[in-house]
Amino acid sequence: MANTTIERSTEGDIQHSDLLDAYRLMLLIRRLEESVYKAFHEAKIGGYLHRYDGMEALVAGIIPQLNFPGDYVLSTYRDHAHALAVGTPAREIMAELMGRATGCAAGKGGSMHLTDPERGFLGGDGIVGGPVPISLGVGYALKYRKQGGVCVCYFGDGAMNQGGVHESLNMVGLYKVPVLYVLENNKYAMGTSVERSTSQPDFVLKAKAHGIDGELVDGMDVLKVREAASRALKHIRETGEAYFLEITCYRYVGHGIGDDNTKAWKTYRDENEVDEWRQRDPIANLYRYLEENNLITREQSDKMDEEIKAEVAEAVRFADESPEPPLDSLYENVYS
Amino acid sequence: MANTTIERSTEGDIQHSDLLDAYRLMLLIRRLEESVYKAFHEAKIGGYLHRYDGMEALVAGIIPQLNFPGDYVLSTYRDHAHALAVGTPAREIMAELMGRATGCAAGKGGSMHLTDPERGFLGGDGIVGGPVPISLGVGYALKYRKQGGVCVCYFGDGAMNQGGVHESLNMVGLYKVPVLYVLENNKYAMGTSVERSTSQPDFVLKAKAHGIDGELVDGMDVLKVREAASRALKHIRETGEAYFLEITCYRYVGHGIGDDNTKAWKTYRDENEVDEWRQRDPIANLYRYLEENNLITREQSDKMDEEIKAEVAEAVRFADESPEPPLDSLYENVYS
Amino acid sequence: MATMRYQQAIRLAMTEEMERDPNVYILGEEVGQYQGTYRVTEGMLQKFGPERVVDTPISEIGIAGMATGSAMVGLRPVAEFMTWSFALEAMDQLVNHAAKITYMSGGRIQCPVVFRGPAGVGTQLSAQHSQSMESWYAHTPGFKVVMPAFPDDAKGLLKTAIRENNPVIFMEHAGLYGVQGDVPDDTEFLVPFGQAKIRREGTHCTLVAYSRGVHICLKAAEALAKEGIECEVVDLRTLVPLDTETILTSVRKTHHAVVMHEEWKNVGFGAELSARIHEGAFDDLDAPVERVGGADVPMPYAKNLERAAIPTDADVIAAVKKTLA
Amino acid sequence: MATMRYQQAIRLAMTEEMERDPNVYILGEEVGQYQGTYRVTEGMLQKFGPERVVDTPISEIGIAGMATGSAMVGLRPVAEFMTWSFALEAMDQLVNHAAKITYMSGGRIQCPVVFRGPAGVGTQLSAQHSQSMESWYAHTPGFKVVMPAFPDDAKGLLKTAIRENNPVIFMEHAGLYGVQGDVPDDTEFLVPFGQAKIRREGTHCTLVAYSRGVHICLKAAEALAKEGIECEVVDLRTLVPLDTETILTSVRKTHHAVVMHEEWKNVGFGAELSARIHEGAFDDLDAPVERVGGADVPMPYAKNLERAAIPTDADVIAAVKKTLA
Ligand SMILES: Cc1ncc(C[n+]2csc(CCOP(=O)(O)OP(=O)(O)O)c2C)c(N)n1
Ligand SMILES: Cc1ncc(C[n+]2csc(CCOP(=O)(O)OP(=O)(O)O)c2C)c(N)n1
Ligand SMILES: [Mg+2]
Ligand SMILES: [Mg+2]
Repeated sequence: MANTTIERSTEGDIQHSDLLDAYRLMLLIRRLEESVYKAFHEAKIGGYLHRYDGMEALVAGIIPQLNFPGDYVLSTYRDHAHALAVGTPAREIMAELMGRATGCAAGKGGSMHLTDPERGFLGGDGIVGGPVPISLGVGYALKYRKQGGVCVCYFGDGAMNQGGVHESLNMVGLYKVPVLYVLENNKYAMGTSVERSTSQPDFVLKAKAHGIDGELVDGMDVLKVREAASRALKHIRETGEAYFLEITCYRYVGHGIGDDNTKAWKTYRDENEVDEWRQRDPIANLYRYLEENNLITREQSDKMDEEIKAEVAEAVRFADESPEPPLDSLYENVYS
Repeated sequence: MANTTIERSTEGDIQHSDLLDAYRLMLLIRRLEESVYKAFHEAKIGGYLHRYDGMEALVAGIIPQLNFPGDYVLSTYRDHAHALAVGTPAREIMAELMGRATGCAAGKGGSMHLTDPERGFLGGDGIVGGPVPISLGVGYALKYRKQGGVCVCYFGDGAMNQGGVHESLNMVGLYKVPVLYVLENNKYAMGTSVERSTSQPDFVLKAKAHGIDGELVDGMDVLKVREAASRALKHIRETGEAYFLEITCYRYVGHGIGDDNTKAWKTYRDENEVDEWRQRDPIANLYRYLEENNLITREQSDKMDEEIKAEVAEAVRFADESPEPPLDSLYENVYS
Repeated sequence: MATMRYQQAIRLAMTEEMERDPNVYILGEEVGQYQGTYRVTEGMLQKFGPERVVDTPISEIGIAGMATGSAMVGLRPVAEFMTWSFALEAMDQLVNHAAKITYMSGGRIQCPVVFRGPAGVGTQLSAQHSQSMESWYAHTPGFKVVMPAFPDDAKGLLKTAIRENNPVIFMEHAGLYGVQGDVPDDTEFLVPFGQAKIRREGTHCTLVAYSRGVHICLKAAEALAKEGIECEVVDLRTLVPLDTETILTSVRKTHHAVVMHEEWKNVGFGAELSARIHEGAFDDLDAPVERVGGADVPMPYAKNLERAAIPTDADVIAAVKKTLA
Repeated sequence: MATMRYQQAIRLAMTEEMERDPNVYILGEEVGQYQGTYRVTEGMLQKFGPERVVDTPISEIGIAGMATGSAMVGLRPVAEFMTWSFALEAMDQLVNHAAKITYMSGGRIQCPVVFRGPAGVGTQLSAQHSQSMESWYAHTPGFKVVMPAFPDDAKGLLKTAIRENNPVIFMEHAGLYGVQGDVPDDTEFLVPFGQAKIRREGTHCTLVAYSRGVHICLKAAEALAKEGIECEVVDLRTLVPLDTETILTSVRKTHHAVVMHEEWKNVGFGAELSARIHEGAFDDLDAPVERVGGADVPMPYAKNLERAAIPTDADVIAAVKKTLA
């Protein structure tokens, strides 16, 4: 890949509290996903389920820098982390995953369609590449309204092979609309590696071919993500033009709950590879940094973790006790 | 545009007879289009109609270098020239345009769907971008069969904004299949200039972003086209890999018969622009070259032109006298 | 009241709504500088400027996504497909996004978008450009489907569509653009969805149609009247919501029905109409409902074949006579 | 004869045809190295190598075009859509290319391609992944549409599909992949298109279904038999060509019919069945044909809502009782 990653800056405008918040958010994401996994295997959750473990920095390094209301986020079916980051309570997420009336999409969306428009989250999307054409529209609306605001659109490396993504990037470049693209390059689309799905794996070049500038970022380091995003967002807010971040990361778990075991993995990746990436864990990484800089102690971290676990457990309890959607809601919301 | 055009070589392996053949073919294309225009206005032809006037070199510089059977050609709705170049008799083309049973698609296809598979022409296509996914399949079949052969796929500058084109180019790059892409960059898609439809107008870079190498060629000079295509075809036949030619040219007439007058033109281009390009006419260009090199005289050219006009007139007569398709053929060919 | 063409009525509806509501904008291929492929949007770029009249590349997925995404955050886009045939490129954005976002979000996101453009058959455009597929859209929950037959409805229904908080499939017929009619000047002239209109009263047979089919049925009805057969012609105007009651009321009176459309007959919208009429008025029917539809073939180019593929007033007359026989 | 699952029968059909004819190859997302999303193609990459078992990027337009283009020059591709929902991305290549090329070329180009994959509803996959749209494909001239209900048919119909010189839409049901059945070993075991199969004889009411609907109807028929109501269950197997005669023959005997499918009811394939039965057996019917179909809503995620949206044997039983009342 032709692009070089940015160097870690010496702090700059990142506040200590931001770093602690990012740490807390990443931990919350991890714990929620773990508990979601458990709930699935207790048959409390159905359908498809895609976890974000290992990719937390892509959300924690970016979404907290946004302003709601005003900015917007779009994501894929791998969307629990994005909802948490905009501030959707864990219990509304868990209730949605369990198909309850109290879920953030009233039980109608499920894991792939978490939604929280009041908090700027326009939803997950079960269609690979699907959010990108939508981001063009959201960005266009922001430009049209002339009240500022940025749309951050997440999508996967596999999605870059969808035609609609290319149509939309070209139009985004043409109309100059304020979208930050975050390509979650976790190396695989289900069981297909980037090398086996694209003939030219420099995704930033693909964006540039559509007139959108961008760069490659190391997504195992939330500070790097944060810094790149900060610059990108500043650029977008100042110029109104889109920017493209290809962020490398790794999904520790299977693509979805269906291949969440090493047997399925073996068809496409080596367990050593997973272990190697786990060595670079973004949460552990940030912990080390915080400790080195005397911003956190093991005890504080453990305490935070306990609080988070309690929050997640309470979310499960809340969802468990919530009612199913009323049957007559079946025919509601087909139309507004 | 970052790419430079190739220099005209000093002859090389181009035979004099090839040049005369190219001249004859370009003249035939021009005369056929003129007569098609006339026939349309006599209400002998219906539907949409897209002429190739000014773009003749893109066909005459490439298709005569192919081998049939073995190689294949795919084109857009602007396809009369391509059919002529593979050797479809003018009368079968004219009969198709007039919706006759003797047409090359039995009267069912019309102008946008000329077809001559026995001669390697797999047809025009009414859908912008449509031939490109098909070319991936044709190329794949050639690779699969391991008997050589190249597929030449023509498409327009406007088509480069279709998602399916990008999906297919990526796959062509990935599987390494023998396709020569010819981007007919005639500056406009209907009334939309390249500048207004793409955010980044270097089409070769777009191909490269999908791992396909390519170059920019001056399409007003058939010798340059021929030379670039010759090298590209050699490369494809040797390596099995695709190549991309962006060929600049200009459509003298309206997009289709619907805007074939200067009133419609004025919404998107200046008459001077048309005149300027006409100064660089590929047929006149080649004539000058042939004359300078003592390969043709004005008399010979005039005589050739008379023969061609007679051929085209005979095609019109043939079509005129041909029967309409039998009514019970309506339900034939829905299935093989 | 002013006399104008169907095509002008559509332009008027868009113009009025854009003047009324700054959130309304239009987008599509050649809608601006080129003045519209069928001149529907003529003059609108000059009037409203390039931010509200957006020329797009030939990127139907992008167009559909741009419209849908901007509607999700409160704009009211009217997206033109140069013809509905090209909407095939955008089917995922239309069906899996625009039509479903409100439901998937538990009602938290609205999607007030209109997709419009010409459909229809009849000028030798051959297979890839001659089709309408209204039955596909009507099959998909989440869409409202509108197919006006006359200029006044074109205006009033499009204005209603633009004010709708749901995605609307607004299918025009290229063959009707030149049809003249009286159109109310009233900027609040709105035609409600889900109300069919009796275009002609009659007692012997009910003809159910929409879009150009209404004109064909009216022509057939006139010819039949000369033979003493009085047909009632129901113009559906909207396929979703469907005014089943008006159809059934008519059939209960006439005891015979012919349903008619230009799209392919097999699994076309006429099948739904036939099923509903049989379900709702079985005991009132003296004969099964007859269906008239397009030939189940890709549209041929040759003039004689194309003519044979498209249903005509003669086909409607034959169907009426068959059901009355 | 061997007992195997529906999913294995599909694999067997592809394997046999690939062994028989070197022009047959398969392509799709995750069909090779990953061994198939639903394990339908398990082991095939190892057996036939990467040129004949082609893993593709997530590019449905590319997949459809690759299959169509290679079929136009004589290969016999079997393209898998990971689910039929994703075929929405490829609708232009499917409908405006694969289905029409033979006609547009005046019969000069054949297009022997099979598009296959799972469709269907029922495991909380929510709105974007739970739908089948067989009515769309059946509406489009040029396609043959196949929807097997049992393992033996899955094998025999897929083999016929692969030998067909026309594009075939072969829709499997993810909910049937585990269904066991006896499947002939014969490598020449071909099930012809256009021949429905009576799965159960009966005299009181005809049930017409396909795919998983057949199982639901059989279950309903058994329950009804306990009450003395004998239903005849017609398994269509192919929607295009449609065996109207077998349906009508049955209805002429039973005088009652219920048609059933899982796709949305409105403008679904059941409408066509209803229309045809009324048209062909109006005088034999004692009551109008009843339709049972999916709720006309995007599929909800919550288990209870999803259950309510999908037609069941109870719905079929209620419809039978209604038509017999
Ligand atoms: C259009 C479409 N095709 C196929 C699928 C099935 N599918 C769901 S996720 C996925 C892999 C996507 O990979 P990537 O974009 O890299 O995102 P990741 O899952 O790695 O986050 C596939 C093939 C789909 N949902 N949509
Ligand atoms: C998918 C699709 N969208 C729109 C059209 C209508 N259309 C036909 S030709 C054309 C312009 C194409 O321009 P270009 O690709 O540059 O080719 P050119 O006509 O200049 O040869 C358009 C918009 C179409 N046929 N297909
Ligand atoms: Mg990925
Ligand atoms: Mg062009």
